Amino acid sequence: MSLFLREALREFWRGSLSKLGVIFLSIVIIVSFYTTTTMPLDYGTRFWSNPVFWVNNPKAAPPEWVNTFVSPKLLEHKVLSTSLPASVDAVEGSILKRYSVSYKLGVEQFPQFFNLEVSNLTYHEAPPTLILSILKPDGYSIDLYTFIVERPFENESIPFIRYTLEPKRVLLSGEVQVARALSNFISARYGELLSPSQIIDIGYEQIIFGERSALKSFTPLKGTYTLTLTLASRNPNDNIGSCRFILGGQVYGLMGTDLLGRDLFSGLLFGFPVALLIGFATSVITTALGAGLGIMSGYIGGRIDDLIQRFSDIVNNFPQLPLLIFLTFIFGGKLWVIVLVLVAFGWPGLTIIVRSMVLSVKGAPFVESALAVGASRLRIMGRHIFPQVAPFILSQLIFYTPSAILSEAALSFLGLGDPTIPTWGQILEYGFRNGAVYLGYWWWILPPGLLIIYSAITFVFIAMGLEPVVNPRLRRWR
Amino acid sequence: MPYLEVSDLHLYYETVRGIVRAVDGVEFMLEKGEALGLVGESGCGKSSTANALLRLLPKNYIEYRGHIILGRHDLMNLSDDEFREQIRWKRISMIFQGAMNSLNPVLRVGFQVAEPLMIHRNLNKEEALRKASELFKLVGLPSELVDRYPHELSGGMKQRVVISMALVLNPELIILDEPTSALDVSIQAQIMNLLKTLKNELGITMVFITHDIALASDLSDKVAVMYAGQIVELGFIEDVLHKPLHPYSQKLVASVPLLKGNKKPEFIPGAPPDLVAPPHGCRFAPRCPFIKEKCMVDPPSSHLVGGGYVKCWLYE
Amino acid sequence: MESIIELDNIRTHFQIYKSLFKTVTVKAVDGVSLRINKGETVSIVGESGSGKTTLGRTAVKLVEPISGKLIFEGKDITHLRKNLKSFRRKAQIIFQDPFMSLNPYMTVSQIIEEPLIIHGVPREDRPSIIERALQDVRLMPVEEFKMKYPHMLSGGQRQRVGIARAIVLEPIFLVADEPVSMIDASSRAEILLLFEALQKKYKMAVMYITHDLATAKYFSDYIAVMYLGRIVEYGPTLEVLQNPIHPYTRMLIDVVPDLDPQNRFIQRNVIPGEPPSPINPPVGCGFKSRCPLGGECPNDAPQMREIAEGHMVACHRGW
Amino acid sequence: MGLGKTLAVRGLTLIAVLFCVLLLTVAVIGATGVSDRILNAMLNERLRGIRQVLSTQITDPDELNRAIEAIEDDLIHSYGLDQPWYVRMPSMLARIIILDLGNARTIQTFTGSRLVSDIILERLPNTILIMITVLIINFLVGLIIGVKSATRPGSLLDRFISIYSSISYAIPTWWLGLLMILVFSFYFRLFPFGGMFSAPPPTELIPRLLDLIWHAAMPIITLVIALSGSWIYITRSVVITTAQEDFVTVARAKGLSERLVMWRYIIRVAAPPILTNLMLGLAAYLGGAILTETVFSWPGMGLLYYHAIVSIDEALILALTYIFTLIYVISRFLLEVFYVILDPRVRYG
Repeated sequence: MSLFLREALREFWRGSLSKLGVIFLSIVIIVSFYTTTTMPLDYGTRFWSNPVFWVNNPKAAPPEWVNTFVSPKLLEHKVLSTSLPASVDAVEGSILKRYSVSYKLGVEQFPQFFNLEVSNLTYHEAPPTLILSILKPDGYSIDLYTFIVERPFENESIPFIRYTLEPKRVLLSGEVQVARALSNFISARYGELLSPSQIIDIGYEQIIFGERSALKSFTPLKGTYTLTLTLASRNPNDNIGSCRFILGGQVYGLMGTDLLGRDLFSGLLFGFPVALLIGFATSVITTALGAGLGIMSGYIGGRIDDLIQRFSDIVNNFPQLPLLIFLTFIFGGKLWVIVLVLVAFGWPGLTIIVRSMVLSVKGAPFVESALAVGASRLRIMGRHIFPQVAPFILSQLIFYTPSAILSEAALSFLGLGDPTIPTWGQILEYGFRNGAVYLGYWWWILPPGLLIIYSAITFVFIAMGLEPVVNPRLRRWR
Repeated sequence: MPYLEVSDLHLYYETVRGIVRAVDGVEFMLEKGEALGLVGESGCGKSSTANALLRLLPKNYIEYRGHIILGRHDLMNLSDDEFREQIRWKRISMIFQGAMNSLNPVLRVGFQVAEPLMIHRNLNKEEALRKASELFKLVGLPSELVDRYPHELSGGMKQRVVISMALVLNPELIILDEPTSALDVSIQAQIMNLLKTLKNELGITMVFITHDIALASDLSDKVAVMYAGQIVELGFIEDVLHKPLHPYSQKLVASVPLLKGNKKPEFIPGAPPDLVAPPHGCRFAPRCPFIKEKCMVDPPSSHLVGGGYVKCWLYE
Repeated sequence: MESIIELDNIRTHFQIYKSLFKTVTVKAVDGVSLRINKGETVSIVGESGSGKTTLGRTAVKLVEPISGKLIFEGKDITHLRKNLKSFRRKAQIIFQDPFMSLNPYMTVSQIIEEPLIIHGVPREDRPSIIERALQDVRLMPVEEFKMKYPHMLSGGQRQRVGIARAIVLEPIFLVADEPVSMIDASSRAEILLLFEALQKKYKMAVMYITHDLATAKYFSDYIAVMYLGRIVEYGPTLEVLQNPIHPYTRMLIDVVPDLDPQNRFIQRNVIPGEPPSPINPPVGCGFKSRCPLGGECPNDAPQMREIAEGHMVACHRGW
Repeated sequence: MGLGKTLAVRGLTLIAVLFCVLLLTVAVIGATGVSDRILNAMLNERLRGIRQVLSTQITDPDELNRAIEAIEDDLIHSYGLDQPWYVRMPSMLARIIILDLGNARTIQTFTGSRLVSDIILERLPNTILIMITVLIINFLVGLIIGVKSATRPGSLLDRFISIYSSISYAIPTWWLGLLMILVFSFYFRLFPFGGMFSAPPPTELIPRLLDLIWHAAMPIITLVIALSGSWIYITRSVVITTAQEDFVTVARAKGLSERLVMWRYIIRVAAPPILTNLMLGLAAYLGGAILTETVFSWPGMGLLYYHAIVSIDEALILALTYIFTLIYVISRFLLEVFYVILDPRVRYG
């Protein structure tokens, strides 16, 4: 047997497709392993489907590397953070701690949005005030936003700590206060009076990061901006744990973002173990069930055979996709439901083939001669029949894997996927439903599809490599 | 001048293991109306010789040469299209091994018999089918069977259909490639009787290929014993059966179990050589009881004896 | 002589599913009585469809007869289900197809070892027994053949492995089901001679199933001619061949070509037509419709009658 | 005999399939309580209608309520809502078969009907149009290219076909559709993004037809590309296997031209197994059609399915599952008929 196995492996390894398949599979496994160890298992519910988590990301932004190909260059997404004050001043009994970062605008583009996040703020006496201001490259400065930290609760003990679990998040692009500040700035700078609604029309970012070129039109002002968050308080021990300035870009990360600003790279990464799980779980259960029933049906025969045969014949003639849709719809798109439904329709094909193989082997003279020698049923099954069908079953196991992956993707694409787990199919569904193809968001459409193909073709290649091992007629023995 | 003269016929083809020299310098001649029995073990190149005569070459062939002179013309000089249009079935037809596989399962047998008439003689379908049903009678089949499909006929009937198909254009030469090996003994005898009748009444020249030399004697005037791609002995049936010259022919004759008579059959120890790398000298040398030093080195040339020849160093 | 196996009026029928609602009965063996003594070979001669293979399988209990008795070494084993092992050890079968009768996933030594494992031969004794079996069938050098897989062997070599497996337990009864029909004519004699030597060595009772009267002549003591599930003629080999009574036997003898250059000038005496189907055999004598003797026969099935010492024939008219 | 009987047996098997699917769906919606929801929705609709009618006749609100309650009890009984689901099964089966499943939740026909049966009957021809076109194109493409590559095994075309077929097995049809839209509609502006006609649709016959073809082109091309790979490959292998049969050699020996040998002795004999594979692939065609319609907003049953899922319309999904099974079973049967005609051997079985 071991000699046989060695020969079979050599035969398998001879094909170039099998080598490619093995390399592809190793990559899938390594990435899946990396993903499951570095990403939380509840990534789907905790992060992926939680819009707040993605609020600082640009929406529907292509990947950063497109800048290699386009001109003019697109603005990159920037997250600037600091936790130490740049300067500390005492003015009229107040302590002013200034936390500042500098932001260099290098391209002719405006940032898409401007967010501020403050976390772990500690104070000891009166609630401090936070002031956000910006110093433009042309020397002008604007105080954009001011707010006072929530006062202590009853019975709260010193020190009072705020924004620990969730940071204080200010989406500046939506704040009316900012409009007022900008209106003031424009009248001071250009001597023009604009109402807050006119400011909103022009866009905050245009005014903050731009220069006026016409009455209501601004062009980007390149150069270095200094963003400062000032903590004004009574107590010198008051401080901010960290503050982050988010300047929304037009490109993001390795794979870009979707309409909710989700980082597609992380979603795509998480899809690897899921695809592997669905593919393997489905194909292993399906092959075990299908082959088991087939062997039983072929070997035991009689009424059980009749029953299994009729049943598998009927189920085999079911139109798969409509029933898959129906059942996942009724039972709800949970991962295990999808797997079970795929199993329910996948087994009969294998049962029918394995049964006929067992039947033909069962009548083969070498089985008859084992019978004539007095071999027990168990021995005949294990030693004579099973080895004949085992390679075929293995190759079917591998061949069924891509079809399970593809079926899950199709169900997900129809909106029947498991909402708690991001999969490539679901990413595509969300993209399709939000018009990604009509808007040309290629980075949202191509990578998930290519990954589905990649994972499926991995197994197709391996299955094709196994073909000469399984099918003795293709074997080149001598 | 013999009617059919084959000389220096070669057919090599390429496999993963190397070049198979299936037909390696075959030569024989035949008078009109004679039958030649081509006898040998399986894998000795009998069927390849038959296919080479009709230019039915495998896709992976790499060498096909020699002379096939039928009547006066060397068929090797014809182009593929000329050969197809002038020779195939019109002058040389063939009965293949295994009648069950020789018939197209989705066409009625009568049509398959009549088809060459429609193609080579431009007969219309009715006339051709009428001719086919006449032929059915000739080979001992009820003529209403023309409307049947192959799977509705028994093995013996199919073999008769195949024979009638070979006769349809009145060919001068019929090649029979183990025409009865898949049949039961009684059906085999029926078919052999039929072939004898056809040979005597129609005067067709035949090349009869079989592994059974006793069966060959049922039809052949001459026998050619083939071994490892070559004919090692050719002679009249009387001579070969009674006084085989080549040691291989002697063994082959001795291996036949006889129903009448009382000699125990013998066998030839060892196995025939691999046609990818046949022995250098005489190809039978490794199994030959009379082996001499010379046999291992030089291939024996044809030595003319009686009406034929033998390739053996014993007769130099 | 000591009788090894006796078949008494054995009938083996099969049900074949034609369609969902229709089954037909194939009367493969339909009333056969036969006895094989120690050290004797009985040839079962017949054409395809005569039931000879089924008879062989029935004799080694690979199929169950629907009626009749199977007596092995004096004991009725017709309905023996359990304790078959001791019978299996003593009765073996060799199959026609040398390519399908060996498990392609086992080496030669594993194939021959299997019967030893099943019948509890101690592990340490097995190598020498395997070696002896391989020597018996002349697969030498033994060490080289032991490790080979069936696909590495020629047809003749495979058949010898099959024989080695069958004789490794030293059976007293052996069924050889057309053991040489798929082997080249020139090596047939080799296998059959080997077979004969082994039979003598182990004093086996052999049922040699064949369609070839010529080999039957050399390798058997008795011949039984089967037609449509029944034995129509039985007797000592030479007696049957020299003095055939049944018209079917006569035809079988007539159609075998001998090495005679005059063959091509004579028409063989062959009965036209083909045997009827065993699904719906004719009533009475199965040969009635083709019989060259013609005339009227009674409608009942002809019984076996002894017409000479040990020579039986089932024919209403035959002599 | 033969022909009719063989077909009757096959037909019975397929009817059994249809019946089993129906039984399965009914049992599932019954056991999960979905059928209660569907029937209740139908009931409430009927009651609303009745209330409107009655309120014009009966003015006293108490009397009205009493009358309606009586009718409601009647209806509950007639819908079988007072009984467990397995007792209702036969009537539910009957409802599905005649598509009497009340109104769809949000979808309606172009004429405004919201009846499930009206909606489905309006969409059905559009789906069948796509499916049959693709089936025919693929059949021809598979035959022509498959045969061509089979005549030259190992050639460039042949190697391309085997790679193409393994890749096309791994490409989701619907994703290919998205890709096509992205490339040919968004970037090159060659084809419409979707739909069946331009808005407003041309009124004259010829422009209307051309408009239809323009719109149908991309879904059809997508399906052909996605499904033809394995199909060509199978055709190729069947043709290669058949070409090795002895009767092909016999045909050559008979002096037939290569062309005749190919058509009469290879393709004609290979046709039944090729057709068998077409039958086996039918489910893939149906599935492909469902998804492709969704991608290309082709107003057929597939798109309807998608909308029904998105708007969580149980009755419509149930009806569509049934109709898709029906389409599958009918097309399967038609192929069986072809098969029996093509292969004389199965006529006697």
